Amino acid sequence: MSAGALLPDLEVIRKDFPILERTLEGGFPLVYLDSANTSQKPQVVIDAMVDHLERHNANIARAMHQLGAESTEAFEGARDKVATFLNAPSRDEVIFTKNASEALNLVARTFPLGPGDRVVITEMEHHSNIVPWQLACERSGASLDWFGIAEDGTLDLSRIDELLSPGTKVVALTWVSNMLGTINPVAEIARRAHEIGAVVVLDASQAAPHLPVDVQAVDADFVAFTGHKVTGPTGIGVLWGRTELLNALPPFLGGGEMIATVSMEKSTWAPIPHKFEAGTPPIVEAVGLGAAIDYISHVGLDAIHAHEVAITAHLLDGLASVSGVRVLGPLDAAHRGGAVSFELAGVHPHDVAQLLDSRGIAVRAGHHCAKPAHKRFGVQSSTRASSYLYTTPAEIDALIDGLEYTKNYFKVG
Amino acid sequence: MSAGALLPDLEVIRKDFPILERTLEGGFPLVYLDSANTSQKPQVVIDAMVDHLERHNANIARAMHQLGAESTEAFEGARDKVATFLNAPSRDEVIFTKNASEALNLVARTFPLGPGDRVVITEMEHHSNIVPWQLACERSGASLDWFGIAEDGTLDLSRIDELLSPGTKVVALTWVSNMLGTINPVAEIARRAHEIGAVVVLDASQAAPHLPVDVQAVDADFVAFTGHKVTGPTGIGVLWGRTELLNALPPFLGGGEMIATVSMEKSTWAPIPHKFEAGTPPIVEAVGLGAAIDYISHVGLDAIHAHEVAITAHLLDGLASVSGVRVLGPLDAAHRGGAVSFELAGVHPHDVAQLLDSRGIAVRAGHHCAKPAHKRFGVQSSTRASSYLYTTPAEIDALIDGLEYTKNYFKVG
Amino acid sequence: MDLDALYQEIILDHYRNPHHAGLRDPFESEVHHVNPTCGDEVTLRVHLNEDGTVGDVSYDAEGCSISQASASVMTDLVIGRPLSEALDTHAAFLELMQGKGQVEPDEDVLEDGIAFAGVAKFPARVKCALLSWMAFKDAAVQAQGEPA
Amino acid sequence: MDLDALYQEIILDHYRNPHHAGLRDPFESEVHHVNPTCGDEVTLRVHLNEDGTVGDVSYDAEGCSISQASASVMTDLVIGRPLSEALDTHAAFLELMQGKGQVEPDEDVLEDGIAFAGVAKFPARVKCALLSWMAFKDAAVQAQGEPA
Ligand SMILES: Cc1ncc(COP(=O)(O)O)c(C=O)c1O
Ligand SMILES: Cc1ncc(COP(=O)(O)O)c(C=O)c1O
Repeated sequence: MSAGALLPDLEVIRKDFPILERTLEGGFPLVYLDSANTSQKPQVVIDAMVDHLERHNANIARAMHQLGAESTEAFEGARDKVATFLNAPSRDEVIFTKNASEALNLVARTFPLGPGDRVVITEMEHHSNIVPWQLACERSGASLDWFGIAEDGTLDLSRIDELLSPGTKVVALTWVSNMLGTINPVAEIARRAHEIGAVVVLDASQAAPHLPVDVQAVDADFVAFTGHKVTGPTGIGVLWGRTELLNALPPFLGGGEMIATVSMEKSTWAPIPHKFEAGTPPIVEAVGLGAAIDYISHVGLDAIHAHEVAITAHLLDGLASVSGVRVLGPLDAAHRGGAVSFELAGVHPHDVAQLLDSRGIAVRAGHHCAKPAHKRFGVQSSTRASSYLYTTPAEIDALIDGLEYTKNYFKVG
Repeated sequence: MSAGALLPDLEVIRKDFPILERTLEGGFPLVYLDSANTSQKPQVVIDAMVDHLERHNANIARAMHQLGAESTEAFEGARDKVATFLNAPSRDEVIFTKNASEALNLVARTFPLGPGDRVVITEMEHHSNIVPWQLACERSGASLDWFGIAEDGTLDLSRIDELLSPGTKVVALTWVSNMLGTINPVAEIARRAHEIGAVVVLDASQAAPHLPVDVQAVDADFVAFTGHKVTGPTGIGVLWGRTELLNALPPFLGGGEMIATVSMEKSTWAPIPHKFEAGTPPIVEAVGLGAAIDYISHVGLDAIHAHEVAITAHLLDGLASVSGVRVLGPLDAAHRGGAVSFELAGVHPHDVAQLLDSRGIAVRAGHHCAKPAHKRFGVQSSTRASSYLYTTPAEIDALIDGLEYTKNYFKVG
Repeated sequence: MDLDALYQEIILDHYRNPHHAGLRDPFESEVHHVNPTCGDEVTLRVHLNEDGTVGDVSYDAEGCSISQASASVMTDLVIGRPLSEALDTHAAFLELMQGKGQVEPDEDVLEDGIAFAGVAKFPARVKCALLSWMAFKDAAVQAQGEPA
Repeated sequence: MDLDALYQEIILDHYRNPHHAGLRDPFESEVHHVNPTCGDEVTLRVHLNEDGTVGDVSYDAEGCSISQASASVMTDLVIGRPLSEALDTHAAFLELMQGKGQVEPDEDVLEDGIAFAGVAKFPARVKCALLSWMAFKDAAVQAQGEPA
């Protein structure tokens, strides 16, 4: 896949993110290695939101005064940006939700399923792409099955013929694993799924920050991602879906602007995307997301991915130098994402994270909302370091030093 | 009810809202009379959000580093503020949603209903408190019935014995109408509903900005409101519910942090409020909402309501002076909210709004997401002026002048 | 704000005295379109002649001056014309409305419709102007599928 | 950051050599508690004697140093005590943990538990320290309802 190369103007990019100037307790500078959890925000995103709130705030669509027109243009302009970002055939296929979880629930709640139907997911899904399907199967009588994980952290495709066989109506999987970093062969799975008439739902929450996401190139049917991981604000997510599929789904939430007409007896629905956007949407959040997409597109997703590969290679090398570390997931930086989960023998992940935190290094400890994948590797929790376009090799070095310090503190190894 | 009195420091309050300094096309200063649609934001709310994004941004709960702790404290602190604002018996009863519409859908989707059960709403509901119940009844086989509207815009209680009779499981109604301005006798209806064992769902979207909302005083079971109407940001709403009811409801959206444990075969749920907060919640939005609640609480809800009464009285007087105007809704400012919808004979509401907009005056024209209430009064749409704590009598005068100008332009009356 | 560019005399004239208003027989298709945001509504019927010309377009519309005048102008432009020409006119009007004020209207094609050039600068009103035109296209396509 | 206040020697000792670990018979109630955020888990059994004292508390816990040590200290403090006293100790520990570092612990009541005073200043770790205590309370209440 791509070769690694640090972003040439990394120091300039870091200046775009005000929080990177924070110092923490003890005077340590922030080393933020938790970007797979949520990304930091560049000044342009914050400024776009402030400008909207201070100068253009109004409700959209329903308001037909000048502020309303400005606000509507800003909001719908963000939809155009997302459509371009995803290479969506139509802007009307872009639905704003509150986060990726809502986007996935929207599909799982509304997609028609019944007894005898099968939904296929994977063992490496985030809980947000497991639980909605468990609930959907429980409601509908459909059955749930899944791809396992191979020992090297890649998807175990050995049962593919059985899993992708008639009866399977939905194949829902993550593009990039938030725990293992695995990049899944989504285009190939979509091809196989379409042969048996199943729809493919891609969870692009970890892909959208780092890779060019082209919904047409991978031939997806639905794609979800979340604003706060692509340098945008919380409170906004995206569901993209094919027009004909979205048109066929019943509404999800009722109310506000999702209607064509309402009488006490009966209501009818607005066309997409509005059918799925009940109530006042996340307006200032869409403005922020639009600015975020402009920002990362300007840096370039290819360049961001190359940076991720370079940083991840450096991280994997560093971890390999620490005795007692076991990485969970693929070990070749060129074929994986930037989230790296690992164990440190003799120290619980909470305690690892605590020690690192005492030196200003922010990582995640726990199950990262991927309990089944942890169970697959026989662990209850892990420590995860994850990078983004502002991460430097020196920050990775600080982490590696911090792990040695941790081992000393707990007198292991 | 309350006597009107303008806020004594109105000019100081206006300075808190940066957008009020905007001038619009033609050099007109902004006269914002669309606050029932969305409120403007004070600088403190914007600053709190900026500070969070620039200095404390991290995901919550799951992140156990210093930024994560700061972010979690800010988010959970906002929950405490909302609990106090509502006089909720427990902070765990406060669930953050994306808006009021989602809050109402959450209840309508999860509350157990079946054939033979009845849901009672009113003809003056916002679509967000109609459509979710229509969908719930369609799914469950329950029936839907409603209180009508009397000629003076108050709730028609003549059928109360029939409506609130055994079989009725849910009574869902708005505290204050967003179209008519009517304040409903919610405590009395709750009392009657509880006699027959029904639960009461209050849509406080228009009440929360203007009145002290005490969930215990009115003895509600569920209460919904929305952040962007109480000087907070978009992207956040609140559902409050009684602990025992919330505990009994099944989950709504699945994923992220709403679980106790997940395996591929089966999942179990976290305790409230987390059970209903799937995925990354609206973090910076909660911070903004917390600041907003601090702000309006500092001014005082009683003082804000008195201001609303004074402004509304002035507005109703002004409208009475314009021939051809017909107000839809109660005419006594002391017993109504601040949203005033009206017709102007011979000019369509769109054209009224357009003419006013050309003079910098922002009002709403349309059905205000209350089609049934419009139908009740034999109109398809109306013009609505609505005030908030920053509204001045001079702005009302500008509106009245604008209406005379409109009549001249279209050569009516 | 240039109100007079929006409310051209021609528009106000059509608004006060709409042409071809009311629902009439015969017709092959009837549609009902709404503008969900503001609630403007139109019920519209199309009658096609055997020779492929538009025999009649009749309608019952509720809405603002722009949407009412637009319906009136539209019927003037399409009734009696070959359907293909009428649809070309529809396309030209759509282009004008979506042009954000940058498109120069062709008076030979749009006649009174050029008065709506100013509406294109008011994004919130574009939907009003398009309501009946969209309904016409929808109904015409349906009518083509029906035996005359 | 005062790591040594968090990781007191007493805590690390209990972590390395947890007291009363493992699941044992007899017991009247067994509960399973998780910290949903990080996945720490404890399965815990309570056996009450006929005289109302806590006969045994046995557990199988997976978690960080703080949660493991806390389970160990808790068993030391409650086993052999009258249940009402044990629940008072629970209340005292809860107060200490929720006190944000402002509560002065009473060594007579909490014994080794006072080592957790430092944990109260680390909000993210409070849940770890409380996991087994909450499980104990839950199980004890259930056991009371059962015939011994
Ligand atoms: C009475 C009422 N209920 C519900 C809503 C819906 O609020 P939101 O659009 O924020 O979901 C509104 C406002 O739009 C309202 O006025
Ligand atoms: C792979 C994956 N899917 C889904 C989600 C859920 O995103 P959100 O919490 O914004 O709904 C996340 C992140 O938490 C993720 O990493």
